[in-house]
Amino acid sequence: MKEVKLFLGPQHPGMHGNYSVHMYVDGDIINKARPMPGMLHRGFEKLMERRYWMGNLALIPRICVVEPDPNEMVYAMGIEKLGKIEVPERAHWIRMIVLELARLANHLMSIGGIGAPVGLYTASYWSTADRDLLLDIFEKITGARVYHMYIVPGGVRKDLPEGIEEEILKTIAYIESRLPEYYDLVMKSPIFHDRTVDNILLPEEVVWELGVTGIGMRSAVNKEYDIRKVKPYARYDQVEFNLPYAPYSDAFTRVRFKYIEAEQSISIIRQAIEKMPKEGSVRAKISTGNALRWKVPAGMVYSCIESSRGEYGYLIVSDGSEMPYRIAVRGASYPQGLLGVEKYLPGHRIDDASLWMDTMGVCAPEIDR
Amino acid sequence: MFNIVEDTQKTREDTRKTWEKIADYFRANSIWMKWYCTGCGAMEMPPTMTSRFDMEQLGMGPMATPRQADVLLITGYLSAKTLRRVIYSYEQMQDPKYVIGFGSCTLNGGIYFDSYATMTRLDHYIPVDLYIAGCMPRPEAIMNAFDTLIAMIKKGEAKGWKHYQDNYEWYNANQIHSLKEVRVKDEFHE
Amino acid sequence: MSFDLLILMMFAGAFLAYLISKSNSEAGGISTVVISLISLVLLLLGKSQVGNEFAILYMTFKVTTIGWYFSAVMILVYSMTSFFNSYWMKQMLYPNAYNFLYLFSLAGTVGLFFAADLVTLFIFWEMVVWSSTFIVPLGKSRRAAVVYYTISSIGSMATLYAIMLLHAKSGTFIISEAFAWLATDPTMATIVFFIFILAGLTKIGIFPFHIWLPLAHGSAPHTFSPVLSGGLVKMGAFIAYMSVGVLPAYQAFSGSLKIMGMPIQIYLLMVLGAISIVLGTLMAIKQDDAKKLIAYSSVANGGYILIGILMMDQLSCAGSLMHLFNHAIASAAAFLTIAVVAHRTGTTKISELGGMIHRMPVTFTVYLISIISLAGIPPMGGFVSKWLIIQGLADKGLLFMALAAFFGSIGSFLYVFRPLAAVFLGQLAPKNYELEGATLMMKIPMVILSALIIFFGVFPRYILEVIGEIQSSIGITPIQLEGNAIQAINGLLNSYHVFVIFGFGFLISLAIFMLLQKSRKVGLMDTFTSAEFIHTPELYHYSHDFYAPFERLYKNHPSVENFLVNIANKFDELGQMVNALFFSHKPSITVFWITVVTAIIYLGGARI
Amino acid sequence: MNLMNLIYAFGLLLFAFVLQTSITGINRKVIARLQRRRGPRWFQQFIDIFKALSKSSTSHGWIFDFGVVMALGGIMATAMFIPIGPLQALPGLDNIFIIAYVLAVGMLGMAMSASGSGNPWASIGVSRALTNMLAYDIPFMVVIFGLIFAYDTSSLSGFAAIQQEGGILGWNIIRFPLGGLVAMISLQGMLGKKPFDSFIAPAEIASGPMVEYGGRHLGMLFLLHEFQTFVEVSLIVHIFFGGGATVLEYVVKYALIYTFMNIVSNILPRFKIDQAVTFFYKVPLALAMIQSLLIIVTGLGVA
Amino acid sequence: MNSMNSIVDDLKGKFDIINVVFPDDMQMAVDVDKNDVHTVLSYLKTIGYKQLSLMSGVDWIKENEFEVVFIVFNWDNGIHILLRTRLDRENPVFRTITGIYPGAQYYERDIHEFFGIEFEGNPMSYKDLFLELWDEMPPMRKDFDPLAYSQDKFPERKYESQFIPEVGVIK
Repeated sequence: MKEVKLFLGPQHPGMHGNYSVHMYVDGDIINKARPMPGMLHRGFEKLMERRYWMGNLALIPRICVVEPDPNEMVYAMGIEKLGKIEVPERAHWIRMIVLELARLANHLMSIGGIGAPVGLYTASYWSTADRDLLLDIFEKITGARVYHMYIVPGGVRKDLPEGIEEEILKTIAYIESRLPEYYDLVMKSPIFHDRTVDNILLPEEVVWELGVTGIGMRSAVNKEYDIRKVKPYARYDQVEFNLPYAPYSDAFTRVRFKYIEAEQSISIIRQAIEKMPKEGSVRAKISTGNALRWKVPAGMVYSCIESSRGEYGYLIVSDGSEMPYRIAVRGASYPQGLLGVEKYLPGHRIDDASLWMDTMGVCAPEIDR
Repeated sequence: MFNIVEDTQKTREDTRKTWEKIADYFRANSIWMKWYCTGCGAMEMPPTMTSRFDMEQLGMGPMATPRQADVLLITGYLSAKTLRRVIYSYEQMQDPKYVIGFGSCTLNGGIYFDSYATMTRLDHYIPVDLYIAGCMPRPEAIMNAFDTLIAMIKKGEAKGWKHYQDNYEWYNANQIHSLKEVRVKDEFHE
Repeated sequence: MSFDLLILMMFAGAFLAYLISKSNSEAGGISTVVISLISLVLLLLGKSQVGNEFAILYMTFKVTTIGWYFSAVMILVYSMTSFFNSYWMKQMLYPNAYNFLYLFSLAGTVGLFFAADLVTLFIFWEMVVWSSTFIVPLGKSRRAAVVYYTISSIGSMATLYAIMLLHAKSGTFIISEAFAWLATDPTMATIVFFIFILAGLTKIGIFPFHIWLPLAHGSAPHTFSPVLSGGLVKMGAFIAYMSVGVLPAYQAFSGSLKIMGMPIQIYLLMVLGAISIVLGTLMAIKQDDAKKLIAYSSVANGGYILIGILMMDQLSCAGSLMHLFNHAIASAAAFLTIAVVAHRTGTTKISELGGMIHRMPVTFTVYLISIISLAGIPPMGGFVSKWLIIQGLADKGLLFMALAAFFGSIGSFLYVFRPLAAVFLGQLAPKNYELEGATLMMKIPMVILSALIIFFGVFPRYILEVIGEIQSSIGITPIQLEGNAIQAINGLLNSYHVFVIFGFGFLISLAIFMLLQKSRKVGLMDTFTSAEFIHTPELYHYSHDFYAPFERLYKNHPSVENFLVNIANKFDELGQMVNALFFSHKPSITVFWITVVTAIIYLGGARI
Repeated sequence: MNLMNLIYAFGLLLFAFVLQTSITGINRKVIARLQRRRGPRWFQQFIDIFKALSKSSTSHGWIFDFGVVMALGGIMATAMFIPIGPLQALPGLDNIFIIAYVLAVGMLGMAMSASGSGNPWASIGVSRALTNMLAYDIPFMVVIFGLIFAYDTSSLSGFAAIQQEGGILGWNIIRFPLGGLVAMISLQGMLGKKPFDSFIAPAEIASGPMVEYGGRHLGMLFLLHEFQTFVEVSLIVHIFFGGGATVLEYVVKYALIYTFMNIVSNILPRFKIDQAVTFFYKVPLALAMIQSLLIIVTGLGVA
Repeated sequence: MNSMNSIVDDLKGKFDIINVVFPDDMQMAVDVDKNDVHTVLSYLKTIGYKQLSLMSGVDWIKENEFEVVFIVFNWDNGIHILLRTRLDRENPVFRTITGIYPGAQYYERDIHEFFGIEFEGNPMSYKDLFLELWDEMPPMRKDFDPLAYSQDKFPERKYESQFIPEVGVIK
């Protein structure tokens, strides 16, 4: 037979998450690839219709375990738009800090995670341990390491604890000092160059064809296309940050952008801690009576934010009852994870398949929902 | 004459038991895991594996394929689609093999108790030696569980794999009931 | 029986086989077995006749050790392969002709090896060339026969020219006298040496004459490929040996420029040998046809043999002569196993096969043993001979040859492993579940050959003693043997001890294996598939483009084939241009050219 | 050679196993420190091997079993040829070429067994492993060729003896620094450590040849790997670092070299297989040719 | 808001728009007939709405209708347009938009799987994607009860009696 059919995932060490790609390989070139999602399908959209608006707060972060906070944020934003709820000023800033911390944690994870497909495990060991310091901060702020359920409609669940600002500053300073070390270890390695430079390209027309967003898009179209810039939410319009963009997107560029974005996140957190109102309410009163029985006005709204992988959005439909009528989730990696794999993974080598999945930012749970 | 045969059998049985005990010491102190990242629990595995919690100090390490592994970590909810593959993987592992179920989802369905896609009870389909409660279990809990598993293996209590062999019909009937076919043969997606 | 009768008997046998095949082709196939086996026995028993001289008609012969040695190799390969003949009779267009030519070419080679004068040599050479030329097209392709004949005739013409030249200068046809005369005339010696060895190069398939090997081996009948590769190619080695050893090349070239202590004439040829090793290895790695793959490996091994013979010293020459035997039986065995596979499945394409071990375990084992020898891994014969060649090179410090030798020997792991992994191991395609293995008749020669491979790997002295005699006969120090140990300048090789240690290690390992818990047998499809289920079993075997990343590195290399094809195309174009210019459909153009030519002749005829 | 030799060889084999396995265990600890963690106990590697041997296993046919046995047998036979410092069980058989080629028996057995499992990942891994071998062995062999020409010996103990005459300055790594460098790079390839470990890359081909092994097969593979490492590192110790006048000296050199290789391996990503081939044929092969030509033509560095 | 109004005017001038609402200041929802969807989408794509952010369905069981929502986004002015159309619930057939937005390929497959809406011209959309061996009605329909399905298929743990007593639970 000219071809051999190989399975990348669901239980392959090269695949992050429970996701499968069937590859038809000739020699070492992938001729045909078929994504096989659904291993993580839990029927979220259905479950959300069966829970109260407030009850869903426990459910939504679990859609994407890698970066749960954007889920909370889009959900809260959507309800605030439907219910025309004004969020207190301080809550906006706290949300921004939490979101950027989450982005930083996620970038750290993938900065180290790039070590797995290229075999540089030391990077993963270091960065995952450093990321844990951020989780400690989350634990202090929200009481949980991963699923925070912190950003709620109308603000945040509770105010920041005493003295957390200093701790955040200390931790991000430490992480900032570690970033160059990772950069030296990973990005300056000539072997890493050999593997990633001019490899796994993402041309601009592919970006538009698939609908790729986030780092992939910015590195290909040479524009600062970021929801935080294009339609700022929270208080992103009041902090200064510059996102990297480039006209040529190869694996190396996309990994490098993660470093720059991590630095930008650190800078945003610093500015936010400096600029945020030091006190004030953090949660608007949204209902009278039983919060669980709270009804959201009827309507349909699409709310979206920039997650670390791109545009993350919810289409929220309410019929005015105690439960959502329909919520549809736009996972940020849906385009590249399905159609991208089918159309643009072929032509690459099996050596690069894992790297492809990694640098394109394919995240299984948000595709499967 | 008859007695001698019986005696030899008895000594053989004794030797086998002694060997098993020695082997159990090795098995307890070197647990290779196949970390099937089925769900959320997978997120707390990297911290457990890496520098901060460093589970290699317990003699544990990740392995690439189920054939090489001793313990199968089911790190969270299982959709029907994944469950088929988990059973397949479990059957490919070599005896003695252990299973740890992570989080409430494997225990009783957790937050997905009413989902049409996920199963609610893992020990219905494969034998589970240990559950870790919580959503999701923290690295400390995971390390704690590994400690417990080690103790269980040393005492010879982790016999789930034997249970599976002995009660295969029961497990298989449950699998068939929930999944219709365990080993899917059609090409669904192409 | 004296050898003149042997040769005559073999010719008679050829005609007998023809007659038997006329009535029953399969019986004819079996008759080739009988006749070649009888010849083999007679030859082996006649070792004592070395030194005898005899004549048939005007042709003179002399029984030499080297001739006996080569004849033994040749008849061994022929007789072993002949067991397969009867299975292919149905597929042949002319089975009786095949049987006839098969034995005829065998008789021709034996005559060639014993020839005492150059004319006899040439006559028998032509007999072999012609008979094999007619066998090759009985397989798949006629083009292969054309290429084979063209390259062979280059050799033939060169030989003829050298013989005539030599006769004109020295006035004799007797080999020993003519060559001895050459030692006095270095210029003449160089010319004759090059022309004469050209025939050898074409036959061994040394670069740039290697192109016929894969074509002819790949498309000859499956039963003839082992003979071509294991036997007929060795005729070239014989000629090379004649040109370097019998023609005292080192003596004649003692005054010429030296590179690393080697005369430049010899060094140049060694470079060709080195190129052949590298080229053969690289090409073999990328072949998809198992037969072509082994054919290219013959090119590479031909390079080793040539380098060793050219060294003409104690170690390398012995290594080379031994390698010739090892390669002959190993590659014959490998070809035979492929023939079995081809007989059962009808294809030799590696990418169409797989998992044959589950249907033909004996064939697999034979292939395994033969490739261990081909790749030069102990304890098989190939290791001893390659070791000797490399020791010789190390002694002289011939770095570039050694580089090629290392490349060839490690590269050979790659190419011999490919059919092993993709044809015999791996997944058995569903359509082959009910396949049958080799028949008893096929197993006999394969088992004998593998037994020989192992035997001479463990006890190389039995063959090296003969080689020692050959070396003494041309006046170089014979290889030193101490019991089973081979004493080289840089070290000692006791392959019997290596074998014992290996066996000891194997026993320990086996003991560990047996003491532990018994394994559970599982099906081939029950493998790690990343937990996915296999839907298409026929797609679950990795065989095509086995070394794809490596092959890609030299995908766009220059090749002799392309060069020749280009030249042919250019000639074709030239012809077409002439055709278009002078013989156009329009008469006016023809008239024009006639006018021009006439005018030129008229105007300038006197000066031209 | 008699029975005593074999028993002696078996004793050395056991010593080699304990030595290499302990050093592997200690190295796991060293690497753990490099990665800022505590790491396993130093004897973890023993536990791992015995554990694997104690488990049940599955077999994909006789060649799957036979290949493993042949591989381990071949490698153990190779290990018996290796002198440990002054201890040598089989004098006269420590010829480099014999060792290099008997080592290939193990490789072949392993490759055969892996392909015999019928798993395409394994076949891809094997194809990469063989390509890798073609890459690292040529420069190494060229250097060795030069050294053999220089010293007229190809036995390991012979090399060690010659170097020990000159003290530290007599070591070949000092006399032939280019060749030593090439040999160290090749050793990295032989050991299958990063950056030359694409044949077992878990993220690409799910640990390649090892993919189907479990239980005793895997345990024997681990044993094999320990012996193989022992043979390969020993080659370098003997040829370039003067072997060992005493066992202790030998063990120290051995441990240091192995640890050094391991640390290097843990701060590098891995090459793709064709990049590895290109690399070996560009830099180390050129250096090796220069070194050997220097030896053969000028005799530079030869005592 | 100005730019949004101009877009609305533009659309209204060119197409038969049923209704326009503004859920948010950078967002508008446009209802069109199902036959107009393709022309409107093509037009939107030419004026800069190059990205299909999301395509999804809503089951309006009371009206006995499916609603298909196309969310397109213009990165240059940051406006999301929610283009909505209604289909008959009994015979939910729609024409594929993969010719306009190739990225819709898998969204259509997704919707087909979860709602049972058929997309003509997209043969791939008829195949399963997330679910395997699914034997019920498309699960996102409002009349599908996941709890009942789950209880039928996946027996729940009964806490009174443990089947396997030796299972330990870490609290």
